[in-house]
Amino acid sequence: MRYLPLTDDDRAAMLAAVGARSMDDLYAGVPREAVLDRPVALPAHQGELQVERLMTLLASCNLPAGRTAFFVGAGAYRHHVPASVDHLIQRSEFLTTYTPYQPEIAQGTLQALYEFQTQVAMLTDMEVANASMYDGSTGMAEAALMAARVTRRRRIVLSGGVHPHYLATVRTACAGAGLDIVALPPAVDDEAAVARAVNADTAAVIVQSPNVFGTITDLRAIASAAHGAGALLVAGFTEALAFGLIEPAGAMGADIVVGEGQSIGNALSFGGPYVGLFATREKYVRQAPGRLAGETVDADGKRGFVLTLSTREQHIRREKATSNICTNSGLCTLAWTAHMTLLGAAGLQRLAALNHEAACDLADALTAIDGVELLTPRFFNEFALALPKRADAVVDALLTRGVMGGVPYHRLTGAPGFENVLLVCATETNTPEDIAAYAAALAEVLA
Amino acid sequence: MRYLPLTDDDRAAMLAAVGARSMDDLYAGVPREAVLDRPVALPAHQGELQVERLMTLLASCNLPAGRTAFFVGAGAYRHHVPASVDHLIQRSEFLTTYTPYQPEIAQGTLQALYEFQTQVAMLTDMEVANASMYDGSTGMAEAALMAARVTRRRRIVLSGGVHPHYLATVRTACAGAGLDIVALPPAVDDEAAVARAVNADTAAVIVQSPNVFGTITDLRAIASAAHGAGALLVAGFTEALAFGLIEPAGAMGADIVVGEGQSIGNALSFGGPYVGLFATREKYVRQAPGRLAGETVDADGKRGFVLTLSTREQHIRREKATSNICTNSGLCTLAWTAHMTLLGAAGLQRLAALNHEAACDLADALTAIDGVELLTPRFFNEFALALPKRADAVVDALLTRGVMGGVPYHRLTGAPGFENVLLVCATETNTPEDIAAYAAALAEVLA
Amino acid sequence: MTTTVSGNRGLLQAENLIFEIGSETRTGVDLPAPKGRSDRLGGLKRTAPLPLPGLSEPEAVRHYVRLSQKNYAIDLGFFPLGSCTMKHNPRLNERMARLEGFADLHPLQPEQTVQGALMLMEELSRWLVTLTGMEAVALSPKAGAHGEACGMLAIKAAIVARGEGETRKRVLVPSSAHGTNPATAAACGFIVDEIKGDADGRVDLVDVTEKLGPDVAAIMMTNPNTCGLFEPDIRKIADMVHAAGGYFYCDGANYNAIVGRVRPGDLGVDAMHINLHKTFSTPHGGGGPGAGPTVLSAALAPFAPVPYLVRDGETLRLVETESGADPDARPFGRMCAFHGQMGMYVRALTYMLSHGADGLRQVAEDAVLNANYLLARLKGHFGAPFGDRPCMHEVLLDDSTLKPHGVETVDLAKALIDEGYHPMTTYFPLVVHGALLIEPTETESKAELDRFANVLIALAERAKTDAAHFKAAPRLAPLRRLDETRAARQPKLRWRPEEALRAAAE
Amino acid sequence: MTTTVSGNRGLLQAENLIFEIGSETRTGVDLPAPKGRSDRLGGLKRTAPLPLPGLSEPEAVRHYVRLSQKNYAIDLGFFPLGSCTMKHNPRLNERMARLEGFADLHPLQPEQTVQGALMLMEELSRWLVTLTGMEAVALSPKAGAHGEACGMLAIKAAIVARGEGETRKRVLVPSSAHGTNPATAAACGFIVDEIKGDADGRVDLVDVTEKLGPDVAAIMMTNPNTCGLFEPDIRKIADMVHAAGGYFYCDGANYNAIVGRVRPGDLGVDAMHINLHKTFSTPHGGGGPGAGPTVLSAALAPFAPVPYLVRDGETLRLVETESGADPDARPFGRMCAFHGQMGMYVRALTYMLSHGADGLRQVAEDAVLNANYLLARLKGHFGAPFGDRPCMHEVLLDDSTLKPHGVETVDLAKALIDEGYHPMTTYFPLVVHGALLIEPTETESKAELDRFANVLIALAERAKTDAAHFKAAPRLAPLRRLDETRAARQPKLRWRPEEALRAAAE
Ligand SMILES: Cc1ncc(COP(=O)(O)O)c(C=O)c1O
Ligand SMILES: Cc1ncc(COP(=O)(O)O)c(C=O)c1O
Repeated sequence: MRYLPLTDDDRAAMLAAVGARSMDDLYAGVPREAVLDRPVALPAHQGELQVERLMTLLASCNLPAGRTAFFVGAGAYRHHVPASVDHLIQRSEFLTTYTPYQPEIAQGTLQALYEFQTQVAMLTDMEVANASMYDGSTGMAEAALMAARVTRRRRIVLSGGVHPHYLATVRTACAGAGLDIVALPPAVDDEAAVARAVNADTAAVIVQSPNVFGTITDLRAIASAAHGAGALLVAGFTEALAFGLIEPAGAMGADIVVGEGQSIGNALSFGGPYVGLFATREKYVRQAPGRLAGETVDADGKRGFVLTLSTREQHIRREKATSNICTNSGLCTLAWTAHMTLLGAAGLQRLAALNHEAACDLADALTAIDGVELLTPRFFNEFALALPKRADAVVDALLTRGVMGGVPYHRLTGAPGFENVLLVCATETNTPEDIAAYAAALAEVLA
Repeated sequence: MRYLPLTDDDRAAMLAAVGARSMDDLYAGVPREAVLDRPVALPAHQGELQVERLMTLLASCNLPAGRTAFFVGAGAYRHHVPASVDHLIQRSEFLTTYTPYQPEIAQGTLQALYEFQTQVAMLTDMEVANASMYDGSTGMAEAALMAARVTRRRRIVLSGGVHPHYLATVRTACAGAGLDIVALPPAVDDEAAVARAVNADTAAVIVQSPNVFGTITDLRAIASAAHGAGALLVAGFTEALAFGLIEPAGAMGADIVVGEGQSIGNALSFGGPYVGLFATREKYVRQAPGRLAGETVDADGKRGFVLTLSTREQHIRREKATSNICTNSGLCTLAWTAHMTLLGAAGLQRLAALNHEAACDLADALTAIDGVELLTPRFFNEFALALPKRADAVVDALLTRGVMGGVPYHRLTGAPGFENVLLVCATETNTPEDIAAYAAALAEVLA
Repeated sequence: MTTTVSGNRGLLQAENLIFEIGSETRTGVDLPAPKGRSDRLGGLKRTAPLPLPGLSEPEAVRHYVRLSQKNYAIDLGFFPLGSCTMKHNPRLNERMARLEGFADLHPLQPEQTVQGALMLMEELSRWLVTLTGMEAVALSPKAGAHGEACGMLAIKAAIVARGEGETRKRVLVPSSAHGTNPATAAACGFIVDEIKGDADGRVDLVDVTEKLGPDVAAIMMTNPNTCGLFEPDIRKIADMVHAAGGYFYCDGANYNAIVGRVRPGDLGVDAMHINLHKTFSTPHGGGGPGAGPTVLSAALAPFAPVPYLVRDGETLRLVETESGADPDARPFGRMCAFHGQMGMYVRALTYMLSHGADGLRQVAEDAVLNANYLLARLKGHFGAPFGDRPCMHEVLLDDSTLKPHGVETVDLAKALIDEGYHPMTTYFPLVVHGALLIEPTETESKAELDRFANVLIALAERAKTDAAHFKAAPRLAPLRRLDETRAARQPKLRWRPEEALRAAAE
Repeated sequence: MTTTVSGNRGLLQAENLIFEIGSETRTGVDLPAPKGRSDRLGGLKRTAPLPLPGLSEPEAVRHYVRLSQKNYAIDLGFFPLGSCTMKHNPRLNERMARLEGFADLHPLQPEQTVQGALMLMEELSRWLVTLTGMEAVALSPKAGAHGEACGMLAIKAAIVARGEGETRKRVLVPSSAHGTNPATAAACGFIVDEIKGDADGRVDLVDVTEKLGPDVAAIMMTNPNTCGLFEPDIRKIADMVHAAGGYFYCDGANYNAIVGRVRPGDLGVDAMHINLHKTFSTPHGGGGPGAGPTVLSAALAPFAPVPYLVRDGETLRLVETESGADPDARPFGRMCAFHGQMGMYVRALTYMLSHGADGLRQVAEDAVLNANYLLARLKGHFGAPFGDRPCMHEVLLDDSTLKPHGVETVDLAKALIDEGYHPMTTYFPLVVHGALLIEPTETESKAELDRFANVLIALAERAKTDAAHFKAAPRLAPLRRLDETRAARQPKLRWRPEEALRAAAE
């Protein structure tokens, strides 16, 4: 067995050294009746070639995004990631190491995390950021819990533009913790309603911008409503790249900015692993969840980095911890920070502009078709369309024409309503030909 | 431009520091009329995404071996290479370094080369091996030249079983150097003829085993004929893996063993880069071409490795060098040695046995078809068939049935004769279904 | 000591922050110029500064390669970090995860285009359920702690379904538990009640008995436990908890010690997370990502969260919303957007297929054998609180033989760094003072274990006469001991542009 | 100095030979058992011992990762090895070379299944021919030296075709030439006649004039030459050689200084190899593989070796045998089995497309600018034999300012190692005593150049008072200075099983 260095001779010698006759002696502590005397009923070990064949067969039963004209977003985005990013994150020293508990031999990871935190803070225009959450949705749940701790209140208000999966995730976590969720009805643009929903019991107002419909929102009014009521404004986002072009939440009064970072550096990978970005104000940092890298010096006075403020965390504070998170999205943060470093402000802005232009071109092309209505008033690279038919049927029909046309909003809720609404996204990976193909196919399908 | 760190500001500052007004000042030494005043007529720079698209398009115009039932050999072999091998050779420290001229900071490369040399010597059962040639064919040419130096003779005899491409390569190199080539006519098995062709002018007798027809040969008689005449026996091989199962040339009296190492650790890659293995007797080592890593100690007495015996080489000896080779197959040797280390004797023997069994099964299945005759008397994983039709037409017909059936021998020579001979190979990557598919398709094609 | 002008030391390269070496105008990507068409941003164009530095590709590659060489890693040497299971991460797994058919797949593509991905999830579920002898598995949790939450929320849902939501709020958690256990219980709205350990390093049966009652929702136990021991009374405890109307959550972080030899389902477990990044070899990546699929008993299976997988004849589909759930399913909610850590599923299944049922059993055995071998070699030289009987996959030592000489756990750890080893887990579990928790895993050779044991024994000897050596360690690492107190007292969690100005002014 | 028990020093891991850590029974692969059917080996089953050691995958990965960390590399730092063009190797190139459609392609597949590969070769040829302004290119040579042989054999064939095969045997090679040039000429059966350099580091025009004659087959010149200078009289020399009935071979190793700015075809060149692993960024891999496509003038193009590419309307085919050649082609033979270094073609074309015509020109300019910048910063501190005028892509210094203090080129090189740099090329070209040949390439930033210059200047200062520092260098590398004399006097070129027995006995 190729991953096991011990030979049978080794095993015999070691058993002898241990003073055991057989492995059964070492498992003596296990109740007899629970010990299996043979392998379970699953296939036996196989060589690389055989396993590779099997996995390749499974992979071939999927239709990869890149083999179609691809316009699916709704919280995960297909972007080009430079080849060097994947090369770097596969370096043994990054890939096969653990959380940097021994900082003297983990400066690589720690410095990269410190750089990541700074980049996230800069991108969102916030003061500080943590070393990542599992993904955008769990990060949003953590933000709700954090707001409740900061405000010592229990009411969480969510905009109707929040991604339904995010809403469900927040709802689940908050219900577990005993908070009250006030979810506004699904709406493309509900800025005023959100502001109105804030009251003196409110711990947090959660808005997403861009939201699931692609809508981008001026958060200033909501921020002042929230702050006026003593609540925190939690600003989510579905697509981190947007901040290369749109005003970041941090510049509009958000107290916590949280969202999905996948679109920078990370593959679609059918939904995970992704990376949750989490930024907040310095004054709240001791209530923040997750790891934090910080600067310090070594015994010789040289600059170095460590994990810090760990008295917030489960391994020190146990049931009083700010979160139960332990393992986070380590390697995805590395991919994120490496990609962001390759982009820099200049590259990021250009990339964001290309995305926006592709989406504008797509919106023009699709809304030129009879019966197609654009619902999203302001957007970055994604928007919602009202179609004259059920969106799921349209998506299936488009697929037979080589186009993956987007996500039926109704798929995300399963609840009645919005059956004709299609969420559509374009990125720098879409060519003008893709867009023309989509428009042609949609015209056909709707004809 | 993503690979260029200088910004326009940098360039201006540096020109100023240099005291030049523009780049033209720095190119002042170039004759005016030879300076291009604009870029040549080729496309301008492109982003990764665009380049990747183009290259992927080109790649998609090929039919990869693994998408067919694949039986092509004749000097390059499709084997499974463990995933860890490709990971390791992509490590920056191996990939992006040069020939180890500064041994204190190149021990990684040097130790790996020393291990490689030892493994090659063990595999071929020879005393020493060098740090690689470009490939098997150029290695064979170097062996001929070396034999001429050692014996101070000029006549080189080649068996008719030598791969025609190798023969052409040897002929070209030897003609350049003024040696005489005696190439025996193409023959599946010409042991006796080879022995007879040796005379007192002969510098080297060159045999391949396995040869291009897959034939393996007992070299002992040829060795004594050669040694009796004061000539060297150069034993080539097409498939290094064979030595996991067959008697190595070193154990049968060869003076130089040289051949293609691709099948261990290296992808098919349409013919290159590959890795030439080159082993010889200790007493001839100062006439050997190419780099040699050797053991020594550092100033503290610690074991270390260096490139050695470089007085044989072009950078020291210039026109008196044993060869003009400089860059060799560095990274391919690393892939080779890493794969061989993963195999070990146990894995190598088993892998070789699997190859041989697949080839035997294939021979049984194909020779059961009317009119198909097995030409190769003894073989490892490859053999020649005589077909009742032209082999090139058969290969084309098989292809339409999803089978890549082998190499028409005639393709390799272009000369009249052997038009119906097909070279066929099987490896551990062929399943019983592949073999059955081949037999069924061939029966159909010949029916 | 040789000093250098450059700040480098031979191969070890000094490397500044990207903010100090990059610039806002430099970039490592080439992108076509935007056309400059009118925007649809509704006036929300960014006005905030965007001081993100860029690097050309050569500079960026060098930056991260240099940083990487300041890390320790499994691929570099022995990494016996107890509880973390730092085993070899096969490269085949990485290659499979990058197959276009897995990596370039959007979670919300039409289901007919992702049947291979769903088959993979089905197959992974089959392996997990069969190996553990449980009823079902919720794949989506994103790490162990997330899996704990999944299990505890399933328990909560079951209790609420029984109408005991307001009365059963207490969760028993042993003092030896990993911090995530109490943290999870609290985050799920439970009250944590700590139970003691006995002198043998196990859960105190008497304490459990006394604390059980009608308000107990669950017990959270780790098995094998964090002292590296199998809980011998586990079946009895499970029965007692069940009899009292509670559920048994098992922390499966140490499942690697028993995989293929013991099925948690046979021990009365109701829920258990499986860290794919421990038992099933997916890489830790410097802190993640992990994956924490959670197996559930028949009692809890109906409450599994969405999404979950359903087979309709030849095709598979995901139930993604609570309203879409089957009539007999009562999902307690959703753990995260999308379907969990697909990239880790691919790696874990690749590993399972590679090892097979026979190999996984051997994995457990070799892990246990390696640990016992180290225990045998080390127990004469270090305190070994429970060293009088076999351990499972971990050896728990302490610093009791070192302390009299002024050397404690942290000092030994730092001295190990100089010796080229990653330290073991230190000061955990909390139930042992100055704990040294060593987990060798099955992917270490006997030679590597012997070398490590020799070093530890030599250090134990040296400690008797040379505490200063330990206090000053590490000396050979990229940095000396770091001032963690200062980091926490004056937190500096990011670089700020002012630093550049200050540096320039100086 | 801190000593360790393990032999490791912090992150730097001691690592024995595979023969010392592996065993013949261990393996890192899992293969199905052979069926045991009767063989067809005709009695030639191996009887010789096969003492090849195997390692499990974890041990093997660790072995090579540990070794790798003992290497310097471009990705780690500045690698100014003159003449070797250690520029950044883009990762996109690596990814493209691994596309299934390129990597999993057999050289002898039916031609209709490899049209993409042939198109790639055609496109690469178009770029090379257009950039150099030449008539044709022979792609197959496997490295620079192999390309030299290709060019010289084409020249030989052309001469033979003219019936002068027996009379034109002399080849003029400047004393500053790279060793491969005379070695190649000799290997091709020519007589090497060395021509002098002039005081300005260039080929001595007078000497060339004198040595030209009816027996001269060719001149082999490097341009820009190995002193880092453009040969100003190159066109004149070409014309003189042509007038004398000879051919002009240009060593293109330094083509990176002029790519996109000067076309060798405009200089009268008849043949020139192009090291794809220099100008076109394919990785050096610790010594190879390289690729040496050789461009040819109209006079030599008919003699290009097989295989060569022919387009028949929509399809491409390879002419693989001399008998298959077109009537107007007179291939001189074959350089190697198959079609050359396809893996390198993919990388090089990827690089060309990335940079484009504009970018390649910029590459040359930045390489030249970087070199001149270093020259400007360093010439006051080191001997700079030709430092009074601009250089091309390389700076040639010498140790004349160090020697009086007892420090020479090799000592400076070793001191640079401690400072974290790979030394420059030393003692080459031979025409300058104690040469220090620095090639920064275009992929270094100004900051990196400044840091390097600062270190060199500081070392030049230190040399004045502290020769001992240099003589004892390196101190911070994995090993101290190695005894190369001993290695050559008592060559030990392999490990032998006896060593294990001896070690065991001790
Ligand atoms: C015993 C135990 N429980 C739970 C966890 C938490 O798992 P994760 O880090 O995957 O969230 C760990 C991780 O170290 C652990 O060791
Ligand atoms: C000037 C010069 N010519 C020729 C060569 C030989 O090229 P290769 O190593 O690719 O065979 C080199 C390589 O360093 C060189 O620098």
